[in-house]
Amino acid sequence: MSMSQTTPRHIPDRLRSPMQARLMSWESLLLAVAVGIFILNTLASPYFLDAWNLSDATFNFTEKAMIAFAMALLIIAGEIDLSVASIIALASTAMGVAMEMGAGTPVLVLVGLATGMLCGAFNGALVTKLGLPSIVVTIGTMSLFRGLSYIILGDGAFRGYPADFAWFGQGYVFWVISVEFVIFALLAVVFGLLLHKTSFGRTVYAVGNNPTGALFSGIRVDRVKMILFLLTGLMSGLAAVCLTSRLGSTRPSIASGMELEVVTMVVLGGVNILGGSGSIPGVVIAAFVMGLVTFGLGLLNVPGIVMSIFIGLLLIGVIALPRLWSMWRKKRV
Amino acid sequence: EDMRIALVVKALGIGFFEAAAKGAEEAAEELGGVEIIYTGPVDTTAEGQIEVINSLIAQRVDAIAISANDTDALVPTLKKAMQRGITVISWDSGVADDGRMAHLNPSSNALIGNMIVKLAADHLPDGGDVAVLSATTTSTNQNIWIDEMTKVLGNYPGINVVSTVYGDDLADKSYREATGLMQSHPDLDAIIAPTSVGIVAAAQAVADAGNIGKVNVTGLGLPSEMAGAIESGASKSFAIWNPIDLGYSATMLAHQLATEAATAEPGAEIAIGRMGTITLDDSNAAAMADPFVYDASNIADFKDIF
Amino acid sequence: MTLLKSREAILFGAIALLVALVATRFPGFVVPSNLIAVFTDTSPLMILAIGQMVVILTRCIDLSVAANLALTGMVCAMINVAMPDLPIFVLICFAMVMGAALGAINGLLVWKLSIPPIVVTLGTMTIFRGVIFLLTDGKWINAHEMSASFTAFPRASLLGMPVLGWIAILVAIVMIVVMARTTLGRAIYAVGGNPHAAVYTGINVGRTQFLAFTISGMLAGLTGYLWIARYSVAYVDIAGGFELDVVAACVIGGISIAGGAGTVVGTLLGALFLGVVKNALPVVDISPFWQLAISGAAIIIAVAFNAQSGRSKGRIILKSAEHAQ
Amino acid sequence: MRNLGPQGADGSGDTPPVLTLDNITKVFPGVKALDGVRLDLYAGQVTALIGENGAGKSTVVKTLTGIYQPDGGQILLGGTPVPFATPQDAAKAGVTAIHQETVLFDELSVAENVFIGHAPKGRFGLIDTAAMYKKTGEILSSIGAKISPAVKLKDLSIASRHLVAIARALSVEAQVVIMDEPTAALSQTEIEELYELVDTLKAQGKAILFISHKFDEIFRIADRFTVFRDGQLVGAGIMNDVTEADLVKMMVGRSVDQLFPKREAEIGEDVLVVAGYSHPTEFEDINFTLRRGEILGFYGLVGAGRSEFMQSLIGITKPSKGAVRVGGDIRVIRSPAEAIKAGIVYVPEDRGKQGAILDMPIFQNVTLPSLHKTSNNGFVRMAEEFALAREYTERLDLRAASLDTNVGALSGGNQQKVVIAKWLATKPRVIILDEPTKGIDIGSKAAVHDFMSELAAQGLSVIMVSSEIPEIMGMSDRVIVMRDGRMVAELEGDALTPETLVRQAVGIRETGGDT
Ligand SMILES: Nc1ncnc2c1ncn2[C@@H]1O[C@H](COP(=O)(O)OP(=O)(O)OP(=O)(O)O)[C@@H](O)[C@H]1O
Ligand SMILES: Nc1ncnc2c1ncn2[C@@H]1O[C@H](COP(=O)(O)OP(=O)(O)OP(=O)(O)O)[C@@H](O)[C@H]1O
Ligand SMILES: [Mg+2]
Ligand SMILES: [Mg+2]
Repeated sequence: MSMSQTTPRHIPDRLRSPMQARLMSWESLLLAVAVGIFILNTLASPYFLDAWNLSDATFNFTEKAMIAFAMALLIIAGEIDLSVASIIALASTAMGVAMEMGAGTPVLVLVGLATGMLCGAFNGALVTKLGLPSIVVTIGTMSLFRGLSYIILGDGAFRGYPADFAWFGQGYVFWVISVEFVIFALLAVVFGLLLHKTSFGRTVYAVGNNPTGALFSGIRVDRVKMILFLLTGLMSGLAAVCLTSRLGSTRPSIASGMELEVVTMVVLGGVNILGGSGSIPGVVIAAFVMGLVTFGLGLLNVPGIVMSIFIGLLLIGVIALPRLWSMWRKKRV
Repeated sequence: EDMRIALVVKALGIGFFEAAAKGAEEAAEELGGVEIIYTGPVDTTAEGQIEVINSLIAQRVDAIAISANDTDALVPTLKKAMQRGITVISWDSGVADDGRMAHLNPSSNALIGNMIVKLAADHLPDGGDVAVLSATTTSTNQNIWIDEMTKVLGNYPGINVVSTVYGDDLADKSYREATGLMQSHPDLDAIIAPTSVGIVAAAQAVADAGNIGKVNVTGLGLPSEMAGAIESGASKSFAIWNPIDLGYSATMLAHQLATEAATAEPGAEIAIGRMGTITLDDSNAAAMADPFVYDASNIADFKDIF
Repeated sequence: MTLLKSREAILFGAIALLVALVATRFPGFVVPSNLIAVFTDTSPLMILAIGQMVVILTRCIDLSVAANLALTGMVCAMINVAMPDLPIFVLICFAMVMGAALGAINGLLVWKLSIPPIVVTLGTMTIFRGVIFLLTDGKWINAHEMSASFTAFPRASLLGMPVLGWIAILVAIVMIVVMARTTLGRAIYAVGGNPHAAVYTGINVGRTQFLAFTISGMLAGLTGYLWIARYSVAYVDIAGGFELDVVAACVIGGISIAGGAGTVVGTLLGALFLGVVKNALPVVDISPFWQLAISGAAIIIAVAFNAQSGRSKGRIILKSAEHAQ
Repeated sequence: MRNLGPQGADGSGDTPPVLTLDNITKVFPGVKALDGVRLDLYAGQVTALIGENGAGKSTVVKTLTGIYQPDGGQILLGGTPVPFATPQDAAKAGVTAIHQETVLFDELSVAENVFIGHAPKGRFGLIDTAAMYKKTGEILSSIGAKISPAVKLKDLSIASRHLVAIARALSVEAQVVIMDEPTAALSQTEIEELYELVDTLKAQGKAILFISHKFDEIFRIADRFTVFRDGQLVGAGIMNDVTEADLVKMMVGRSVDQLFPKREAEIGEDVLVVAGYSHPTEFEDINFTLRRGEILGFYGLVGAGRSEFMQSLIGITKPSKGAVRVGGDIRVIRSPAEAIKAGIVYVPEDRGKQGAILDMPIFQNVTLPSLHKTSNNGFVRMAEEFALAREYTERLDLRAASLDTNVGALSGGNQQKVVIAKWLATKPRVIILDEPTKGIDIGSKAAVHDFMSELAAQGLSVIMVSSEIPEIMGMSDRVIVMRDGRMVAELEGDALTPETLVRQAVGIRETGGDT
């Protein structure tokens, strides 16, 4: 009866090759959407296929995407941070304060990043140490961080950032390739490697899929979450540097409403809002899709709110269509 | 090919700007060969305007005439537009000097500042307490007007500004702030709201609090939106320049500069069609005309126009 | 049970303390007429928060309430402009039906396609607002275009309080009864508390969530009319961002975001707390720039407090531990 | 073996059954939980459903209550086929059940739990709360439970929860009452009250299906029996016609010692010493020593606190008092990561929630606690992962299509193998197995047992938590019995008998205890 006497069977590593799996994925669906939008844009406006114009269009998504990468990891791990736009406001304000005290560009950047990290640490501590749900915590800190910015700045503004500070948001590295775009591309690679190739990335998935299971498997779940909150804060700080540099000034209302666009980008990128699955390539494509949609419609002078209808429909449609399709097929069988 | 002039407003859907767009169309017709692109973000944010400007640059429009949501944040983008050969002017709400070639004030700021306090003082011969309900804390023109108003307060003895609050150009917040003003200052005699959203909300709050006749709401508003308040007596009078004229003038100015019929430099005298001529000051800014006062006697003539 | 009661008592105490503090700086705040005004001003938030509570209890979230409010309100205003003589009562019924229909769209997507609620309502939030723009081309509808009866209804005074306030009280009473005394109310708690067990007891989880969204939508629609009529103006951006205030009111009121726990009274107190903060700041001499930070801090403190008092110490296995309860 | 056949109605064929399951089949991915079974229930009689873990008993209950839809066969009520599409259909037809898992609502009061779904209605169709509380009080006192109807469920112990579940089943006007292991967590007096209640229900003419693993209980109250093995019907008949030995034979279908291939292992030095472990609400004063090569059994009723204690041993919860010594060093273990470092690993009882990450592939599950071994500078090396996963899963004879398959797609037994493989891959000193064979098929069970002995023989120390007496008796060198969060006995050698185990677990004194 005892089974271990029989010779063990061989279990193959994989049934489908990784290539095959990729072809069937969300990313390819989204890529098709992106290509479709690209073609439509080209047909709709003679101004679309222009290197400088396309370069300008990237500003529609680069800052949001920087945060979206970190947010993707956070959401995969089963948490969320709605305070990112407010972190930008506070980090930008902190940079303004530093600028008034005579800080040069390197110090300004450090201040921006450090403020972002601090905000992330605050969110992370509330979530991991007090065990509070992150959606609620960050709705609170969303008001708190921006509120602090209002307290500091009131109805004033910081302007007069040093000339070389403008490089981050207005500089070009090579021809039409902007500094922001290069930062975006580098981060895409770094986050892609982090999530998909490292053991940390693996634990992120485990935590999101089953936090209890991950804890029982010896993963320091709280530490993983804390790191992700810090990372999201850091990326918001970086976005603050870029945005402040691009605007050349700071007001407390800076980046308002951006959190929802970041979350939309992440979800559109195929990240499961309930945690456990998603990929960085997906988010990268989603960033392009959103950038292309808004820019393409902008060229036709379509009002922003009508664009957001498209984004909203895309968000629901891209998730709903495959489900409707499989329901319809099941009914036919 | 037509010359394309983009009229960028603070946000779409605001009556004041809709009227300005009408004026712009009027100018285009008069000029001939001019196409107006009327556009703007949905909410009054600088980021929204930047995206709009970027797509205008991409379309290589000939001129951009903007009423800005933020003096400073738009400067880099507008500079980029000028580098790409686009004529940029601001109107109504300005941007910092290096972000535009010229700026068209609806009226002189000093005049407006004086006007809003005068409107209140005219009905307070013995002086009294007034409060200011502004738009957002960052609205450029409101802040300037309030500054100008403060400068001339000395000319109105007995008028006492007790508080300045911000309704963020949101109806509910403005309403709440106005209500708060009446509570915290029981002796309040007038609310000055130099913003078209705020003045309507304040009038509503005064009416709801049963303070008609006791608290006078005044400031800057549109006849179409304020008709009810004048009728009920919540507002005795208010002022505004003609937004149609403003849109018309901005378009004319942009056209003059874009066709290089005029150059933007201090002291330049530029013809703006039926509105006559304006003169640019040291910062390349000019004023269009004096604000016009509306009250029960004339409101009916204007409420269907803008 | 006792714990929950005391939680609400503590929140009530916090509000009382807040009012008292404000009174020390501005005595006029505590005169009855002003307290009534504050209550009335908070009414829209209370009505929406009750709807949101129902949704959160079933482990969902509705981010589209403010957009629903704006869309329904705008359509009401347009109807009023087109048909000034339509009785207000009919208009109110229409607003509730339309709001419920919009809520039902959310509910259907959650129920039939199992799309996560946050994604669904994030999407419909932008879509609803966009539709307003398409309907109106971004134009405003102003006070003088609305009929007198349209704008007068919510502010008409009844026994010293505007109708708006009475409607909030009515909604609260109805919902207290619904939650405590109807099968649907029990099902809503059950679905959020333990969806697995709810299936065992014959409750259709998806359908219950659908109904929750419909209720939330209906209340948002009702608030839509009230809001537009009260402020006498309708435009795309009305009540922009208000959904977060609504969620915050629920959270402060002790509604567990994980579903299944919370009461109508708690929600009302949560909304009232925010309402008092909002109304007090303009009258006491605190810079308006502090308001955002204060409400943020209030949310965090309230959540931390609720979590601390609600935390169980683990399973009760030792006999001594059960009796110690 | 004597097979009484499906009709099994010898002697009482005169009264037709109230409810019949006819040729019911239910398939889950990878398992045929029910394979053409038949079950008859008669008015005024108690039918015992017997079978090993995983035989399909609970599946029958869920089919009967409309939670599962059968893949084949039909349910006959009074001779006519009835489709139970939803739990409400079943309730309307008069079928009520006490489920094995307590399916109740923490945030609701006892009365609301009892009456959820069928609360008494008063005026305007509103729930009549007063009547609801009153009726709940009556039902609770009829089963001798001293629980207030107003208290929230989350403040009750597991035993009290079971009583609430029983009250819930009784609150429905039913002609068929199903009880799935209702006594598993009850004290002796509560069990006696339940027996009386069953007698009353019988007298009222209700048909009762009673599921239990305790033979004394079955012989005490059942009139008929039905035996399942591996999802198939192997026998049915009247209690008076059979002996305990007959039933066991039917149930197991083979002699028991094959299932428990305990090998002799050399018991060595102390590996783990636990002293004075306590927790405010869960357990108190646990002391024992575990030696090299030993299998230490932990026995107790469900809810005795064994799992909670084990979890605090690996740092999931924090004990309020106590210390551990592992391999000579006194250690404070604050997290599972530290436990793994100390060489203590835990195979949890709740496989889906705590054991495996169901939506991740097998190989990633296996390497999760040993990621540092298969990665380089933080980057994982897939080839090494597959190698490590293959080594351990093949040793356990895992059946899976590929190592890339998600664990959720495997059968229960194979999932358990993945979880065990995962922990063996960390090369532990002490392995704690919590209900290691719960819900897995008989073949895998033997494999797990065999493997356990082999581990012990190789010098690993094993702690095995189990609620099955044969497993405890067959596998352990020594047994600790827990009751209500306390360690009540440590049994070894001749003192280790099934009777002592049960007595200690339910709390009857040696002499004159069993009333
Ligand atoms: N939802 C499910 N999905 C997959 N397999 C299942 C499911 N429910 C039960 N099974 C499998 O069906 C078989 C029968 O399970 P069931 O719960 O009916 O056993 P049981 O006789 O009640 O056992 P126990 O005595 O342990 O309660 C088991 O192999 C089990 O793993
Ligand atoms: N005090 C309790 N409160 C709530 N649920 C409980 C409690 N005790 C046990 N349960 C539930 O009862 C079921 C069985 O309990 P479980 O086997 O985990 O108990 P245990 O304390 O680990 O006891 P043991 O392992 O000794 O059987 C599980 O579904 C568990 O969630
Ligand atoms: Mg079972
Ligand atoms: Mg256990």
